[in-house]
Amino acid sequence: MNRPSETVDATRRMIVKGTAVLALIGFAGIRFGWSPAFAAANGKYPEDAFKQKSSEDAIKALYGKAAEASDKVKLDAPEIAENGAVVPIGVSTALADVTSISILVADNPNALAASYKIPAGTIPNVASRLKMAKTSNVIAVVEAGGKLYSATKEVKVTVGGCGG
Amino acid sequence: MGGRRRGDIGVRSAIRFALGIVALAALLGSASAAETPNPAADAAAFKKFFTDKFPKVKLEDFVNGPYSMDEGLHRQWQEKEQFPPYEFAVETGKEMFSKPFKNGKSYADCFPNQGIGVRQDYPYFDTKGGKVITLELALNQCREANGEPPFSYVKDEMAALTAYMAFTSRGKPFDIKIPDDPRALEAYESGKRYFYTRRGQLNFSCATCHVQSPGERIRAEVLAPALGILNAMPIYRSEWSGMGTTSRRFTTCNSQIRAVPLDPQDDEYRDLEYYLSYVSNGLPIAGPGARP
Amino acid sequence: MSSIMRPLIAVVAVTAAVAAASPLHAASEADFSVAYAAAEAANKQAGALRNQWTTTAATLASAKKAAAEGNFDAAVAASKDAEALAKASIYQANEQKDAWREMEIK
Amino acid sequence: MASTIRVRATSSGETTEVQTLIQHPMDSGFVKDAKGEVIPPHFIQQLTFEHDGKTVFSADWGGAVAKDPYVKFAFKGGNKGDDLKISWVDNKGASDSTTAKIQ
Repeated sequence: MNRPSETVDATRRMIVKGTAVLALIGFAGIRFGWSPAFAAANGKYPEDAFKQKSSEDAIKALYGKAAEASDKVKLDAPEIAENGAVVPIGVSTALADVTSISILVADNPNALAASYKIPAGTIPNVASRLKMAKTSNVIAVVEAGGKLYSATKEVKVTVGGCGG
Repeated sequence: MGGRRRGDIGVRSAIRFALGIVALAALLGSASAAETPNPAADAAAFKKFFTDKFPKVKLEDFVNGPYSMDEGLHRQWQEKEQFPPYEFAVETGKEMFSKPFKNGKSYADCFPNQGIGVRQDYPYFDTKGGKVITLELALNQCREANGEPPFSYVKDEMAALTAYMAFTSRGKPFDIKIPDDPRALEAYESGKRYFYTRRGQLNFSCATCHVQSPGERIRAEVLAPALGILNAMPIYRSEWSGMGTTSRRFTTCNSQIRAVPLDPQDDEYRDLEYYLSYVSNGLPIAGPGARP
Repeated sequence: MSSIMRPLIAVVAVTAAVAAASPLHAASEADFSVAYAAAEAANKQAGALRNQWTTTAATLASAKKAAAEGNFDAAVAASKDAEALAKASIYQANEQKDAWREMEIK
Repeated sequence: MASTIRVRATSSGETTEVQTLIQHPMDSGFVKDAKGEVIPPHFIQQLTFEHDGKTVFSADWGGAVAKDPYVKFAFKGGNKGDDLKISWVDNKGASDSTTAKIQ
């Protein structure tokens, strides 16, 4: 099968095809049953709270009540996460009698990411590094004097690089 | 034989030549190719280009790559540096480095100064063998010379060893030498050529991103300047959730622009590392580093 | 957004809509093997210039897959795509032999 | 095998600041590997810090905590040379613990 004589234009022609899809590891929505871990010495692992999808349900499962927004809760989170795999989050508060601090990522497959117990004498200021599936609101909840206070901030998350 | 027209017409009308962007005017100085290569002048021009482009960034801070280009990223980096994720690699590397081979020798016997605080001298040009020796190649040569199997150039063992060796050189300025040997000059030029050559279907060169657009974003990432870009190697990338050597970075960069990567320690990659390290002479070693 | 995005947008905008023109008659396996061989040869030449593209390899693979499924029209079309990609990567390598100096920091 | 827990605990007289980095994959159960198979959940669920026989801090973690997890907090009290016991248990029942000296 001969082809029209190769002119310079012919060789310059090129096909751009998005065949090389960035091998972004997909976040399947499958949720696996958590194998029940035995309760650690200091209170049972809030299994149910970690299984909830939405932040509201997770907060209710964890504390049995809803939180109200308060500027007394300081949530330190980046505007654009350098990478969804390592997002530094800091929570601190001036509130008195703090007994617990929790951090939720609203649009993660399961909203509750971490929950910390703050015994008397421990300063209510925690820093940790979380994973975020995509751009989402991060919610910090502080339990103080039996009431729940919260702060929310959106953190943008996307892949890096030029697409591969 | 009249070939069937249908495929060709479809192909021709549907294709536009993306390489047309080659006509994109060269942004930088015209290519008056000074024939005799002058590495020292190149290095001076290289530093001047970036310090002019980023007057507020101190010369030694270019080694922090994207973290010197963006305040938000800088804060996230400061947080990570309090207890960096590459901590485990340095400890593993230290253990491996001191564990003798089966023949009783160890890496310390292969390197000047027992391999402590020497990373800034790599890569060097081996006048006997007539080629560039990178730290990773030297480590595998040492293993093979002592009857041990070589490590993969992109996997964790090599990253752990180079992480420890880089750690022992932190703060020491890059000190890459080009001996008076035409082959060394050729290796340097080959590395420079590779750095500026457009490749892959995206038709980018290293310079397209790291000279034309450092500080700008490609989606979530901020591009690092080419000056000092290897000073923090090996790096723990959040993207990889793990360590990576210079070879791993070169090969993944190639695939991202849809160019088929060469072998991890291919001559051109080693020459590229030689060129990039030479033009960053004087900037401090900051490895191992954390990166997005 | 900036100079970096222009080539990226230009490249992404140029999408090959391979016309699924109604074939005069279906391509045969012979047509496929000829087209595929031409594409492979071009890609080997690009390999000699150490300038292959990942998309050429991917397109060759999809050509083979289509052929294996007996869909020789798609297989021939994909082979032609692959050949064009390989030829472009050859062109790029030759063109860059001198063009690389355009961006050299002086 | 060296402990998976790295600790830096420094006392400034009235308060002790504690930073911990733990070597653990923290697989969430939502990520696929290169072959497309889902990597099963494998993450630390509870982490406890004890000083002077008293729990000074404890964490309940889910799969969304980053790999090689890090946490920083501070508590009133604790002097140079005191012991600080750190222990964790993960969803597979594996565990590790270490005792560090407050600097």
